[in-house]
Amino acid sequence: MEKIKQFFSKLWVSIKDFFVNFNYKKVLKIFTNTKVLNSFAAIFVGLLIGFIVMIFVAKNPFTGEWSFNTALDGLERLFGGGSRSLKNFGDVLFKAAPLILVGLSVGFAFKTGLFNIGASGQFMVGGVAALYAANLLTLPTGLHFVVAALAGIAAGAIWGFVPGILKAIYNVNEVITTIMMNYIAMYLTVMMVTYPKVYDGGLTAINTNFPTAHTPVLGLDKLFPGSNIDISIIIAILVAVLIWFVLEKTTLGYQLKAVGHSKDASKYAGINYKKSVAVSMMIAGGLAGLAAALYYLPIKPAYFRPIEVISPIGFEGISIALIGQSHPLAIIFSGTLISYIKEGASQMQLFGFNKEITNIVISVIIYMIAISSYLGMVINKRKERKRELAKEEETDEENKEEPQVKGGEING
Amino acid sequence: MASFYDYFSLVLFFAIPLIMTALGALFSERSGVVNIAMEGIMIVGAFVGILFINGKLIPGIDSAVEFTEAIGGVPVYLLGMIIAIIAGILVSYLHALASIKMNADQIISATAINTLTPALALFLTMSLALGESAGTDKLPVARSLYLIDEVPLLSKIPFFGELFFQNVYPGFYVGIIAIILTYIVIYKTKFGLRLRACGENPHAADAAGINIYKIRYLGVLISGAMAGASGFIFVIGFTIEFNASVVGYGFLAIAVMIFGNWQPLKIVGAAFLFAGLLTLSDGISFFPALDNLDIPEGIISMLPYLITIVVLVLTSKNSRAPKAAGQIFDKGER
Amino acid sequence: MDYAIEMLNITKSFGPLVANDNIDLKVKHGEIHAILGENGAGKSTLMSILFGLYKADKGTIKINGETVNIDSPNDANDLNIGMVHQHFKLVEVFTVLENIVLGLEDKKKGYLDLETPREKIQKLIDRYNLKVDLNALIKDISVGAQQRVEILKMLYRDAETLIFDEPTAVLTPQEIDGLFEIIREFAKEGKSIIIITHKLNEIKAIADNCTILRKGKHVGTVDVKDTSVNRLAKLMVGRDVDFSVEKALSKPKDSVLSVKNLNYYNKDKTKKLLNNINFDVREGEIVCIAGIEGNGQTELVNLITGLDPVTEEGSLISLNKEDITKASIRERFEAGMSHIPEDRHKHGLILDYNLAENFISNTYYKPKFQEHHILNFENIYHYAEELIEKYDVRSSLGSKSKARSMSGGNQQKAIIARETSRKHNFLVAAQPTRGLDVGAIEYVHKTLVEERDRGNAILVISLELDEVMNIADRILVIYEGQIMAELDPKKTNVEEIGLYMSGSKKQKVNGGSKDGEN
Amino acid sequence: NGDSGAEEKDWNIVMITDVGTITDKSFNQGTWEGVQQFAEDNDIPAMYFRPNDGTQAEYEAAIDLVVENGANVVVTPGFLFETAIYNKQFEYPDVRFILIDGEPHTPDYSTYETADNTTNILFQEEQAGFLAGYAAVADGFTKLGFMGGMEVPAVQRFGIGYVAGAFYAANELDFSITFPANRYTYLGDFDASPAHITAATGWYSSGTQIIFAAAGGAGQSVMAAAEAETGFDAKVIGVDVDQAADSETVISSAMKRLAVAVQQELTAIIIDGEGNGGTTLVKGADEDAIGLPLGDSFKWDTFTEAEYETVYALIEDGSIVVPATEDELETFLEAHAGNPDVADLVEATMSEAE
Ligand SMILES: Nc1ncnc2c1ncn2[C@@H]1O[C@H](COP(=O)(O)OP(=O)(O)OP(=O)(O)O)[C@@H](O)[C@H]1O
Ligand SMILES: Nc1ncnc2c1ncn2[C@@H]1O[C@H](COP(=O)(O)OP(=O)(O)OP(=O)(O)O)[C@@H](O)[C@H]1O
Ligand SMILES: [Mg+2]
Ligand SMILES: [Mg+2]
Repeated sequence: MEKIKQFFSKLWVSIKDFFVNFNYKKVLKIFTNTKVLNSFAAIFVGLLIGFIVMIFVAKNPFTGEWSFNTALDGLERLFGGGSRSLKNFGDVLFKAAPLILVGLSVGFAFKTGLFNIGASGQFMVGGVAALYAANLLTLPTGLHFVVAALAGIAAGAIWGFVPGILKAIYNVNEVITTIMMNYIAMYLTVMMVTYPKVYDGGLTAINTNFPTAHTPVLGLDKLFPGSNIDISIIIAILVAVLIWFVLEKTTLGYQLKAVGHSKDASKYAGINYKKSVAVSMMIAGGLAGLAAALYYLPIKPAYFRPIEVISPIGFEGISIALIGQSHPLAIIFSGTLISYIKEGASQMQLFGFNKEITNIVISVIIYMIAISSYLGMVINKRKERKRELAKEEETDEENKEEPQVKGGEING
Repeated sequence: MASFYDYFSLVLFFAIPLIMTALGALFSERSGVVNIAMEGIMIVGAFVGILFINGKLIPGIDSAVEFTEAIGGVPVYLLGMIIAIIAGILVSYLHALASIKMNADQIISATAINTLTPALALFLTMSLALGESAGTDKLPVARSLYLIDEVPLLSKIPFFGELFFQNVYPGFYVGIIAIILTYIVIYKTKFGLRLRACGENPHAADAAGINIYKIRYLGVLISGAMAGASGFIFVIGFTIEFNASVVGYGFLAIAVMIFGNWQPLKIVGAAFLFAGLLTLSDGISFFPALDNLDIPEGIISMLPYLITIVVLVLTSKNSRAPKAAGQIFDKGER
Repeated sequence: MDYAIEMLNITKSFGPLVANDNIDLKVKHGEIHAILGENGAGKSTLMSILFGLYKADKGTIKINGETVNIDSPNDANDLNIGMVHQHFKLVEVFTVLENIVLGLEDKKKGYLDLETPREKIQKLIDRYNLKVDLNALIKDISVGAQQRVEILKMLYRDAETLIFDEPTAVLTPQEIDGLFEIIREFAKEGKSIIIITHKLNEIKAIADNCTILRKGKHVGTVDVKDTSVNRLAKLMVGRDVDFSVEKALSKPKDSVLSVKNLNYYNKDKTKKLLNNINFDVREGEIVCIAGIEGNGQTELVNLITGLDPVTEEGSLISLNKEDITKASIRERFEAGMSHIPEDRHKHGLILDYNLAENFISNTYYKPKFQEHHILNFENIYHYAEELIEKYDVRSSLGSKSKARSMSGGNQQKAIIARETSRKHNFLVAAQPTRGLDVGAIEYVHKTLVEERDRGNAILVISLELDEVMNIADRILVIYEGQIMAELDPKKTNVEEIGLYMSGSKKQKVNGGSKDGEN
Repeated sequence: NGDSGAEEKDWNIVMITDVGTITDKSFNQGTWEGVQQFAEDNDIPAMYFRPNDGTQAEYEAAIDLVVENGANVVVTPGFLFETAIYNKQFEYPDVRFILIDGEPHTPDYSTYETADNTTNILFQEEQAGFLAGYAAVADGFTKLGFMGGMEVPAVQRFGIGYVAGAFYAANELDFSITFPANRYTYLGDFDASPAHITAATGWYSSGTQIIFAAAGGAGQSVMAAAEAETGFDAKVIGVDVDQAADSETVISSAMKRLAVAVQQELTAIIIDGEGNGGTTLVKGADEDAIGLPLGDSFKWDTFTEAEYETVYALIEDGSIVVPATEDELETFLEAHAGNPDVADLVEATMSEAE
């Protein structure tokens, strides 16, 4: 207990001085970091290509003939749709929270050398667990939410733990187990939806009427009037910081990353490989579970229905993690970015565009990020070439001055 | 008996696309490039192939029926598959370019493809009104046009005749051929030897004067070709309306490839086991004895996946991926 | 006069670093030409250029007087240039045959044809008696055999110029003699041989001429027969080197590590890899285990250090009187063990962690480096600077440079720094000088002796007999998992050890041969 | 400004889709066809809007967005909109809402209220299902099956009616039929998939002769299975619209004239300037809003249009009150179907909350 308090006091301190000696130079430094620059370039290209696609299909929704203005209207929404009003932006943040957490789930696994395609499954079981806790327990407001969220985390963690332990002990490839676990989660949750004690026949979904367990708003709606925002976004950000802290500053993070880098070397160093893998997957799963809790517990609920489809959110999580290059703090932004683009693209429908443009833009961004370092390298090479050429001329002259530089003697 | 036969033909029916895709992925991974873009590539293959057989890509022809009346069902189908293969190759080239030439993380570019293709397919279908009526997001598939009701003579063979040579799609035979070819290419040809070398130890291959990049490009493009074809075969097999989805078969196929421990024959076995289990649980009614136990559907549906995991636990101890799979090849590295 | 090979004004740099700076190399037909240089001097790079793996930034290459252009190993093959690489380039899961034909395959009716080559290769095997089983998988054969495969690869391609990069680092005296026989044979046939080695006596033994590189520069080319070993060393390092490690007589005290009845089988229990091993290592002595690669040394180390679990009943390993047979790796470290691993890339370092992070890889959990599970980076980097200073570990970015980017020599120094600065009284050093140059070797030996004089117990596994003779206080010779002999370096010689190593002689002292067969 | 006659107001219709695509062969598609038809006939601008997600928050955001963008008639198919409409109908009193298959209420069901600017449209799918079941049995099919899409109220009503109709006919004509509980299922989605083909094939090859597929797109998989069945000629009953064109195997379809109903209400609101705001329209046989297709699509073998008309009349004049819930079904079977012992079949029709 004492230990935990100590841990968090430390955590708090380092977070504090993260913000206290947070001077603009630091920020500038971050923004001049090539990785970050690459990402921004990629995002720009993505939106640009999105716009080009739009120009081709731009039709006046009513007259039906091609019109460049429509393309511009669409673009205006794609760029600005998410921030047209405080309400809009509040909603963007609201919807970003689960995305950020799923992104963290995948990104964290990446950082520790694991590929978690199972975030979807972890999300589904997490969601049902949270909703069960919300429906079946009677607790005071606030506490009830916390418990429900913890239930989500626990369920997700279990769902992540299974592939983890199977990889650790039986060397079962986590990619395939997590895929299988997604399907199992799907069927399991569908069964659990119709359990009479939680089922709402009118909705044909898990009952959404649990006043005490909803995500608290804490007056954030005053900041973003009319939006659905609640503390979920704050939770997501805090968790991201916590994950960053664990990875970069703690012995646990040191272990997990070491195992991720080299199974053998970490084994040699006496690090417990099996435990590390299981723990990583558990944490990853827990994050996805928390995402689900925040997705299903808000006052205006999402409906958990007996639908036999694997939640696509896990795959969004992969995109988000990759755009954030698996850096927990960057994932806060990539998650928000995705939410923002989705909002904008959704609004573009008003001008007759299909919101599938979202994923076109996102995929271009991802692809650009994939190749950005190469492109960067090519550009640098160009510069170097020039310098080289300059140098060579000099050196050639040197050679002329003293031909046949040789130490030692040559035998005939 | 009838039901037993039906069961088998379904297993075959679903195993073939799984196998083709898994073997495709095999080519890529054996060359050293992880390719989880199979789902996305299958979708492209299906999308473009179906556009073609619906006559959307050929001026003058504007319906599947017209097209088949012109040159016959099977030829159309095969042409469509060739188009699908070309499309698959083009998309997989994106992956090859990024992960081989540009040293990109292979997961990332594959994810980009998986994100892009379904969206693009839907987007084009709706924006360019490629479906039956404007605004719809589905392409019609006149599957019955391409069915071979029976192969002369062969169809007379008892049981097997019925199983293999009556109402089958041409794709079935393509699949069988693909299996045989894959095995031969991987194990019995110069290219196969070099392919495996690149996936195991590219530096050795490099020192032996092999062009790693070329081999890996080929590996990835072949995987694209096979995914494209199997996407086409699969979709025409199971629906009369294509909505830019192959219901996760691309990922299942990768699972099957790992399950089959990156070896062609084991993959075929794994695919049949998995397809067999899936068909059994979806079609529990094929086996009245089980059916009448009235086990909750959910449980039955889970079983194939649970069993697969169990089998993996029993078999994975010495499963090993190609050593260099997923690693960027850099001459300098040592 | 006509040279087979002429490399003129070769320059090659990797980013800022100039690996080869305007280097000349000339080799005649039938000549055996050695290249000598410290770690990172540029030897492998120069040869990689000749073999087409790297492209020189400047300079020309002539073969038999004609200027040629070597852009890839293919071109090298076409010019009949072959190379045995320092780190072998073989596909582990392929058969010997497949590895040899890879890249130069025959076809029959479009299919891969392995039979025609098989005959050709068998002829080569007989002719030069390069014994190796063509159907065996590479991962199942000894390093020596793997090297023979590399040689066969060259011969199969009818190489006229043969390059050997540190070929003897992994061989036994007998194998080395064998290799030199073959090399002389090649020379007689008029082939030109280029051989890289750090071992001066080998150069004396086999080379006609020797080109010396230092820090990427061409120091000189000398005629070997009238150049002394010490002169060679001086040319290479730029200062005098003394080879004999002078060390006081050891006065061992009580036993620190004791191994009793250690038996071990391979996975499927078909082969006995360790056969009833018994020995002790005492405070203040260096015990060397001499033997040919693949006779159980690796297994022995893995069992002692806990990388592999002890499986057989009755086997006992104890450290400082406490039984560690079943202890975890960390428990063994805690009990006072340090370990310089055989494979510095696989085990020794986390290549993507930086130097500082690597220095704490097995102590990060100590109060010094963490508090409430939170790492104390001030201490960590301060500690790193200390070690870098003390052990003179060189790298581009100091404590912040990634281990991957460091030279093997410096990687090794880093590991030694970590393992000897940790609290311990027992040190296992597996082939601590493999692939290092004489300067580095001198340094490592000095450190080991200091360790000993500090009263620590030290167990060294080495394939290098000179090394064994130099630093050991006691020698145990291992052959097929059995201790064949316990020898006193002052009362024995390389030849005798060689006989024990090859199993042709066996001592009737301890080493448990009595109840060996069970 | 509005009061000077509806015609002068320039109308703008937006449909917001339920989860599932616009071509779900179900709510979305039917509704949109109605809206589209009306829009063309009277050239009034109309579009549909797909929310990103099936949550109340998202639905409300979508309504805000389209209204802000000038929509003044908002059509929402599916009961999931009930809570969203409940809030928004008060927030936008000058916007007309048409809610299909639901009635506005608070999340806790404590208050139901339909404002004057909201029209609810419910269908008596059970009646269509009943006719289908009756026809199948009367036509001599003895082994029946039902595959619903997701278990949503409308689909439940189709299924319950189907069961009622089948046993009603069996009792009246005194045929013996088998309809075991494991031949009544909800597939869990509305999309075609291999799994559904397999399931249907399994049923057919184990003897089921006819399957009522109230499953939107998933029905395509059932038809695929029926087409592939070589042993006998397996039949499918389609849903919502006349699906005869989709496959030879479709012998009939349990239709509900969703498009028509939507058009009627739009006309009422926009052309007549009135509409049935504040009320819930229950569309059934009496308004000819449900039924089986006649003419070419009436492919029954022995069952005749005349017989069909008589049963239809009985439902229309209320002498047959078709059950719409599990409990009603139970009592109905006791009272009008000779009380067959199919307890677990009845059980299977509806998962219920406590
Ligand atoms: N792939 C590479 N990338 C970057 N630098 C390199 C690379 N290869 C060689 N170098 C640089 O060139 C120098 C010479 O390397 P090289 O391997 O030729 O040394 P060497 O003489 O072979 O050493 P050793 O005796 O240990 O084999 C190295 O010190 C290193 O700094
Ligand atoms: N991926 C790399 N990036 C940068 N430099 C490298 C890389 N790989 C090797 N080098 C450089 O190549 C040089 C030689 O590498 P190598 O591993 O051969 O070291 P070494 O001194 O030859 O020791 P040994 O060969 O015995 O391991 C090192 O100095 C190292 O700096
Ligand atoms: Mg070297
Ligand atoms: Mg080297």
